[in-house]
Amino acid sequence: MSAYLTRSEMAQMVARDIPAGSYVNLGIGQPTLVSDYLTADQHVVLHTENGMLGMGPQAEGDEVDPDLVNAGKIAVTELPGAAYFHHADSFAIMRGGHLDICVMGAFQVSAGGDLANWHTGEPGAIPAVGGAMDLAAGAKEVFVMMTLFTKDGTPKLVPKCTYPLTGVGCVSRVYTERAVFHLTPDGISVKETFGTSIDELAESLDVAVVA
Amino acid sequence: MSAYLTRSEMAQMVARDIPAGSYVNLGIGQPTLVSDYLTADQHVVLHTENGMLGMGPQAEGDEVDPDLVNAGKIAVTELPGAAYFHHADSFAIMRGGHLDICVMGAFQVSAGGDLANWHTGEPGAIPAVGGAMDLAAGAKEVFVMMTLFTKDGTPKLVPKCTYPLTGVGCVSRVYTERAVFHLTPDGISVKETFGTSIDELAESLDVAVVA
Amino acid sequence: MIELPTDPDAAVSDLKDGSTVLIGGFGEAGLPFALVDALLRCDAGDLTVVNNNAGNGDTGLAALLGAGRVRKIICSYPRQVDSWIFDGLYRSGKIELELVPQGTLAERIRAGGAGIGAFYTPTGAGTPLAAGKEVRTIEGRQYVLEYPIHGDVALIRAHLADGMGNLVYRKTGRNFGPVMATAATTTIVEVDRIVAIGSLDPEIVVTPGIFVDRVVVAERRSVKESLGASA
Amino acid sequence: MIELPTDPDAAVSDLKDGSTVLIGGFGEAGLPFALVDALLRCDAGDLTVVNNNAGNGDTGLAALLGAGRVRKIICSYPRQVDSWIFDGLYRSGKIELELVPQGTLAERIRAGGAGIGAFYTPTGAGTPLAAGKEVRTIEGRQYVLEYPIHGDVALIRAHLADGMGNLVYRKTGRNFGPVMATAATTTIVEVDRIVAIGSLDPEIVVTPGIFVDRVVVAERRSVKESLGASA
Repeated sequence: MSAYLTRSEMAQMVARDIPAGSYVNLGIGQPTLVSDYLTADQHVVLHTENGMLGMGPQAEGDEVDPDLVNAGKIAVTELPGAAYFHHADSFAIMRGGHLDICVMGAFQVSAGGDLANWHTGEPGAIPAVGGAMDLAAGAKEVFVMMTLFTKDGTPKLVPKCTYPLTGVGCVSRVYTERAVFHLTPDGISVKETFGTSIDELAESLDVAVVA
Repeated sequence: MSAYLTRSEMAQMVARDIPAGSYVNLGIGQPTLVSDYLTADQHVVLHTENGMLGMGPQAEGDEVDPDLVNAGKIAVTELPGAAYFHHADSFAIMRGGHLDICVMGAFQVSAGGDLANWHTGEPGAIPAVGGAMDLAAGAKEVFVMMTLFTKDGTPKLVPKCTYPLTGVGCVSRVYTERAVFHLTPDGISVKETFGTSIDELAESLDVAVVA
Repeated sequence: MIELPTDPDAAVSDLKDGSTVLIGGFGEAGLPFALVDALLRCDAGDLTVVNNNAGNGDTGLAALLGAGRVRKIICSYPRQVDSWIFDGLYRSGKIELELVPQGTLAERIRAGGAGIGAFYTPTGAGTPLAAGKEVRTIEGRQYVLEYPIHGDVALIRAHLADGMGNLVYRKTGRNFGPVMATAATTTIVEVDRIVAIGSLDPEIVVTPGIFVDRVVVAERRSVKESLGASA
Repeated sequence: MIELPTDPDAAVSDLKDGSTVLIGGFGEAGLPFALVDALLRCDAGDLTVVNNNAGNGDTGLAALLGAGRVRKIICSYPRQVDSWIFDGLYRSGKIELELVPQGTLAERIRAGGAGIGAFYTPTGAGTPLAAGKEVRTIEGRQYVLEYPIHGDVALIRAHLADGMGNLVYRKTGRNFGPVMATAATTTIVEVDRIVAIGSLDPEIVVTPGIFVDRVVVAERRSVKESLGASA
């Protein structure tokens, strides 16, 4: 491809890579877009941390019910075959390793799969963690969607996270606008590039990447 | 009274002493008899360890449903306002201190309220504990119903249990055919006697008792 | 046996200074609006509040914080677009924050209700939220030791209650309600409606009445209406 | 997505020697008769079985023990009037018994499903069942450290399943089913009936389909019929 991916295209890539029949949790913000690209054939069941499996699309008009929201507190709908449960049961699903995949944003991901996405660590910043650490610790696979660089050009795929960690060694894939990275015990493998090359990536990152 | 209590009369005493509105678990065997003497005015709600509050009387004839049994695996009925739940939730009710009273049988009770009722400790005996230790650890009050002496005349209310313990310092009252004992930090107090006297009791037991 | 106070104010009238108050809800869903408003009108202070968030806008929990009635908040996600009251108090050191991963928060409350003395969770291991906590390696994985949360009072919202206090909830309004109900000395519930004993199928009861002490009927209100009414 | 094997034998056909098998039921209520009978017909041995009891009479779980297929049983109450097969094996040292208080058994299975590494329970503290276990005093009370139980397979019985694997149970037949479903690599469920997706109210689902791998329909049988059929 000749251009970097848009956010929607990144979401599309993630959606494409989710195996049929998976149980998936989409983090708040950008990962929510992934649901727009899941097909009916995929039979993906969405989990929301606030107590539901079988979450449907965002609610419109009369569908809006203040008792039916997602983790971002946005009104959503329920699909046939949904189930509600309380918070301890919902996080037992997460912590117990029952979700196949979760998709989250990140400030930084390390070569070893460490995730930093809850706190900038800046003085005066108000910390808030929500369910991020539970997802990091619990999902079978953690996919990250993020831009590869900060606005000032600093890489976010790093040898070691400098931001406070969310989870240790938990990330298996990183979807960015320029490439999809698989994090393996043998190193970081670049699966696809968009508007760039592996050589360019290797040069701009402080971590080793291979094809 | 002029005679020792029968089992039914003991059950009647226990039933009489359960405060109105209590949530109660009746152990298998003799304690089950207590339910026959609870009055509608008492509004006592019975818990059964295998996942129910609002248990009704034993099922008769067509009422028998193999999916509706008590802890002794005897077919029972459900009362209006009942609720079913799974085993972990049922024992959370017990362990979490939500039951006001449980009533159990015993091999021995010590002056300090230790309970021994699950294992004779004899070689070759097959140990089985069920929910007894959970009740002992969890109920706000543990009432014991037992004969005061073994068949060979050995006291069962003892300075220290010689049988393996079920729980430590958990028993608050002991209902026997000859007397009702309250176990307090200040010692054992005899509340009522049946066909005997406090002096006779004091003489036949190895623990100090007061009026 | 449950009590049926005449209104939310009567339901919370005996709340004491220094109490720990568990408040249900995830954002607006399951939030016991009427009970939180009544809490604001009673005079108990020096409270520790347990809720997933730290208040929104200027009403409800946020107003309680703003009135200086809360010494400490235990929550997973205080920072929101409209959490300006908490933000100000936190930045000026006027409120203590115990930040807990959301699943650990739910599990600590469950442990409080279930008589569990402490538990090891993998959540947060290797992160700053495990700082100062006991860590143990079990089967090759790191776990953090966490302790139960008990409330003096739980304030929750359910959909229906029967006369025994059995509760059912509505959709994701269920969230923290069922675990909070188990973990407080006194559990106070606001519901859409109270129904007759025997009219809830025993198979579908989510919170058995044993966990419930008081039930009041309070009409559902949206956050917007709440804002309007208080403005 | 769930599998719908044609019969109980197909459902358990890939069970391996040395597996840990969680079997639901409290006595007859909630016992997955058909799956246990199928287990008896398959040839996996050296099993560890987790069930509240240790078999009754000469059929089902008792027959499995009698066939020498079970190395170890983890249960709370093996001794019953008709548990002669277990009794004989135990007395002759041919089966290992791990006796666990019933609530600790349920909680260890829940911990297995919920990703809890270990927990402290007051149950059993100061008794022989705490022997050799780590004990800790928390807030002045003694607690015993207990570890989770995981199954390779769970065999449970529910009332209805929908096409997503969502389950509802019947009365006290619910018992260990919901926690066992969460704690096994493969959860196999026998039900009275499979219903269409969308026909179970999402509010009343007890076990969400995420925990369920295979569902087979098996008619309810009473223990007496079971005895008759096998005699």
